[in-house]
Amino acid sequence: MSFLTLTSLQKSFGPVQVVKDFNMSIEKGEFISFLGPSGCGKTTVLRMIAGFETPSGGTITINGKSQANLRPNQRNIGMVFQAYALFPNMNVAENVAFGLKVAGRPKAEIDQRVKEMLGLIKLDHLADRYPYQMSGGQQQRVALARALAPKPQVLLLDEPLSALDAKIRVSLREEIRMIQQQLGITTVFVTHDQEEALSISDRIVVMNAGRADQIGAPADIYNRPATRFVANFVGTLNLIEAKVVDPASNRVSIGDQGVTLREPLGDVKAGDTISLALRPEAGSIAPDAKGDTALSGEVVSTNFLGSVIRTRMKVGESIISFDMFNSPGLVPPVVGETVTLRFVASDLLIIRD
Amino acid sequence: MSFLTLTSLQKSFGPVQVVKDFNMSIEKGEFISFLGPSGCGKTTVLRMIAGFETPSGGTITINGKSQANLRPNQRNIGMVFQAYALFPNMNVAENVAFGLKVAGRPKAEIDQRVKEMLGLIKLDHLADRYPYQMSGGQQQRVALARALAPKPQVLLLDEPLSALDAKIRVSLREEIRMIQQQLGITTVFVTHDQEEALSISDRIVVMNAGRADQIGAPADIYNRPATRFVANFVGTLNLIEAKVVDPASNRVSIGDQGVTLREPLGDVKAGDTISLALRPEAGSIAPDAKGDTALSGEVVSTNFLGSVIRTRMKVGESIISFDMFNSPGLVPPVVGETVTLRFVASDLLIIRD
Amino acid sequence: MKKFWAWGALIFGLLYFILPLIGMTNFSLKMRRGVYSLDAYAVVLGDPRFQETFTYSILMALATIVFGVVLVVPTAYWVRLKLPGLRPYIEFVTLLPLVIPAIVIVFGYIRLYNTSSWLPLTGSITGTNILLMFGYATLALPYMYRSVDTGLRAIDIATLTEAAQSLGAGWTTILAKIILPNVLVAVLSGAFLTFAIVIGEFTMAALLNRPAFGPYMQLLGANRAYEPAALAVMSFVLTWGCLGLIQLVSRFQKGAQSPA
Amino acid sequence: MKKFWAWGALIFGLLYFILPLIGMTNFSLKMRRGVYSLDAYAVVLGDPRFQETFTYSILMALATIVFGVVLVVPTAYWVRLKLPGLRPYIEFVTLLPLVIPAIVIVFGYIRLYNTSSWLPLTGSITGTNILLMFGYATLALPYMYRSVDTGLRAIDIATLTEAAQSLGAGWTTILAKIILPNVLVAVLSGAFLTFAIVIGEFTMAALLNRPAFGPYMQLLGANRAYEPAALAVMSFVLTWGCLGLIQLVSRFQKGAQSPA
Repeated sequence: MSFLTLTSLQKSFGPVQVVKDFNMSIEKGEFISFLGPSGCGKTTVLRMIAGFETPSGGTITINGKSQANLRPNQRNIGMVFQAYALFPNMNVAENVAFGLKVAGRPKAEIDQRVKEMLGLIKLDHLADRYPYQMSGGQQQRVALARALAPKPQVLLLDEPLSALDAKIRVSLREEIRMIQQQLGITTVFVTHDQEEALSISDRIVVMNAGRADQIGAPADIYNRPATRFVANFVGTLNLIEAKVVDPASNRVSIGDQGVTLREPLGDVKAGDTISLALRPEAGSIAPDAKGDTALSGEVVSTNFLGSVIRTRMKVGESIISFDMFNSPGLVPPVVGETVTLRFVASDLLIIRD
Repeated sequence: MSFLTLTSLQKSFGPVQVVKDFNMSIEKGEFISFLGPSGCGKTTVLRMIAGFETPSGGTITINGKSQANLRPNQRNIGMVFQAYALFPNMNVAENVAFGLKVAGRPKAEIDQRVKEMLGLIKLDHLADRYPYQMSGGQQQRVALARALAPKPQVLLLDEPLSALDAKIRVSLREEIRMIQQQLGITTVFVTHDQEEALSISDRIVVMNAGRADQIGAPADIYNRPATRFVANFVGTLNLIEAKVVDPASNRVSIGDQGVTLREPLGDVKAGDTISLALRPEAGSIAPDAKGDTALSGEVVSTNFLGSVIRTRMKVGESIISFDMFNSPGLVPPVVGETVTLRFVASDLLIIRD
Repeated sequence: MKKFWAWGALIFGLLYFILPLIGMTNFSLKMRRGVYSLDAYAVVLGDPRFQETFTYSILMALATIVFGVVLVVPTAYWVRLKLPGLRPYIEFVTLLPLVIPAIVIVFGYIRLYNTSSWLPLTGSITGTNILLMFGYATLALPYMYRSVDTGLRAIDIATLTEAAQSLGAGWTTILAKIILPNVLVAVLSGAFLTFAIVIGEFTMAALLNRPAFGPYMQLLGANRAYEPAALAVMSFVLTWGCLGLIQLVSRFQKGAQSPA
Repeated sequence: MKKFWAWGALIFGLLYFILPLIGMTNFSLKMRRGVYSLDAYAVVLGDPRFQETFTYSILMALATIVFGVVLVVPTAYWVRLKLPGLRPYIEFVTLLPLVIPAIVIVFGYIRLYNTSSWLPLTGSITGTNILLMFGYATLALPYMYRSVDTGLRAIDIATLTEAAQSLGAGWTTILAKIILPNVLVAVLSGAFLTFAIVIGEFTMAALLNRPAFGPYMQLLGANRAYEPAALAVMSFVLTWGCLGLIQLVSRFQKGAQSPA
């Protein structure tokens, strides 16, 4: 049986149903991310696990025990907030000790545990600092230590990195992942940043309008999006309109160029229009590029983005973007030039919904 | 002679010198970005051009005319702010008309110009809306129209996209660039986002601690950073420690692997340590990868970031990251495996300072 | 926990506001023995001294409001924009009238502006009126200033000012077209509080011997039984009505201007 | 423009505060004919009725402050946390005492709690004192509430509360360990304003016939010349000293806690 189980979870605020029939089983020690745009209900699910919101329906079970009648301070759950939420009137050590003091642990044990926690986040030397004397990244590490100090059953992270600078965001997410693996603590991480979710998680739940659109490992989510929403939200994507030529042989045409798909087309007939998806990094215009499929088109723009150069070309009615890694010797295609993009037919996904 | 000239510009706030001897010549119709971290002085330079700050030293000349004794409302400069700064008590049309009304233009001309401007930003249909009824992206487009309506000599953009969502940020920056090219207006754009600066500018000024570290076209800045700061700030970068083996033949060793550089090593002797820089996208571990140089190392981590997979390998004392485009068939290297990264020797930059 | 607070709030409200009000209203209607009547109200409204003092106080209140707005709006704007370091001191100064008894202020004024001083304001009726208005403005300053200052905080005046400047506007245009329209609700609410304060003020008017409403109320309170209760109920209804109006205006304004 | 404002502020400050103060101080030192002396101060301080009323008012002020803090801090916290929709109404209620003349409140209280009512507070001295304290608390409510509410706004009480809850803390712990320490300066400044108001209040104490400092000051003002000036100067110095203290505490606190 799973460690943390959410069954038919629902939540309405007045007439607005924010979470609709949410189901999820999380194993002990798993790192799960809830990924979705703002308003998709991901934070509400987290807050129901923490006990800050009461579900309108459904059950939450942790380690076999229903949480329905437990108040937030009875659940033994660690929580880290976007706004750090360190107690401004306490220094670092007092913040970390707070949960243990409330639990009435003996002083020696508290001191020992605080020391251990500060070692874990590598801030031993700042034990006497007050929150306002520290950077955002340091504050968030203290918040993590504070949440972990009372040995919670589950760790909940509510967009803990959103308020930080880009470089600190990357290093802190790696630190969080490391600590989580070291302690083996079951963790739920809420974010709207797909790179964050992809790089840190065992599994990702992509949420859309109060439901889980897809649950899976990062590579699954990215490479085999289940819905148009997932395909669009996770990564950049070209949506290409294609006309069915021959359903039996999976033949379609994009503009006036024929392409044979790998996936069966399903229940369509010749002349129907279908949507295909292609990631900008899936193809290449290099003369020696591999791939069993090619599309030619006129370049409408090229954009230098730093590590990649993004080029847009027009094929039929669709604009297709593709990326090349920048290198000093590379001459990007010129607007108006006709280029041929080669890729593997299986990279063309059929978007159904 | 240049259209907008900044000569030995300086600015101190109390004892803190925020801008130190800043020089720059901007041609008519150019799109210039000031790129740098917060506190580097980029916004202060912009505000001195606008007249909101008085330089502690140096001169600002626009179209041959010194701006020293002109107040902000006498300079005929259009400005767009990060916070949109639309007048909340006026609707869209009144906001756009404000500058023209202040200038005392006849009503017919104002109406005509407002219509033209709303057409330019494609918001004709929202002329009667109030700012609070619009999204951030729409508000910022109105702010742009308002700034452009009185036909300013120079357009100043102060992080206009920072408050917006990622997707709107990309589309609005393309729109800004398009409008700027259409009107041919001299534009200075302040940002801390390197991708933004790289994708939109004719030239970029990378600022560091009140000075211009490098001025150049986007590809120049990215591919040939002049200082360690620029190399670090623009794009992700591996810094690799290398030992000089033979200065005459540009031979160095990284760990125990020899590499021959293209650039002359300059004034060093055998046994010296130098810093080399390599972009994560410069190399490839594919068996058929091209490149005259190779480095082998043990994989210490792989990270799935969505469109790219970032792998870190250990070569001598240095950790080198490299990126591969994700594709569903790709099997990323396993931690502990030894891989060989191939790249062109000229991609290895020598960082001097 | 929730129930405890709900009950606490209810009991508190009852003991503090509602029961005294009901008791007083009830009493004010009892002038005619044995039946409820509006006699007390009729007596008050019919008293020529009521009409005289009320009119005087209303005119003084309006003068004080105009003076206060002209003084406070540009000052609060300028302090926020250019002298943010001065804000604690200005706040401190605007708090002074709250904690210095009115008697001190008036006493100082009388000493300073008496008929033998270099500015003999107390020598003429107009002069005394002006002095009284100054006193009222001092009393009302904390409310007016805080109200306007809070209103200014709600808008980003620094950026709006710069935006207007870059579009060619001067200070007068900025104040009249950008700042004032955006703090109108705050100004109104400050004006209303000023009004209420001036109408009820006793000490200054009495010491300067002007025919204001406050002293009249005090006089009535000392010598009559039912009339002061009627007066109190009337002033409560007036107050309540005005506050309701403010709420209405500010809600309307919010609907029209708040950032979604 | 800057010069204009600087001059305006100077003239305003002179006319309003500084000149009257100087005039009054000067006058208070002139009790002994022809020379400056502290006679007036000696007379005031030596008066047993001064000592009696001042002590009474200080005790009443302290009682009012304790009552106010216990009432306001949890209420303001709870309203911000759980009933943000109620905030406009609560603000409205706390504004009422500003605009309802004190006479109305007292009159209502007397009618309601007189010897023949169901809660005959005015029947005993203790009862009357309690009633007076309620009245004072009502007067001080706006300042105390706004001060605490502003203090609460400066910290993110919702998230801090949830953080404390997730660490196992109950309501008492949260209020005592997290909320109160973080609004201490606000509470102090509210307490000081309460103190100043209670010390200076006249109407309620007079109507309830309690030996408070306000009526004593009024009495002195009506019958003597130099002593009230001395009293006014003293109360001004006291006020100024307390305000200075508050500023000091709040600056110290800021240094220790503000988010850099």
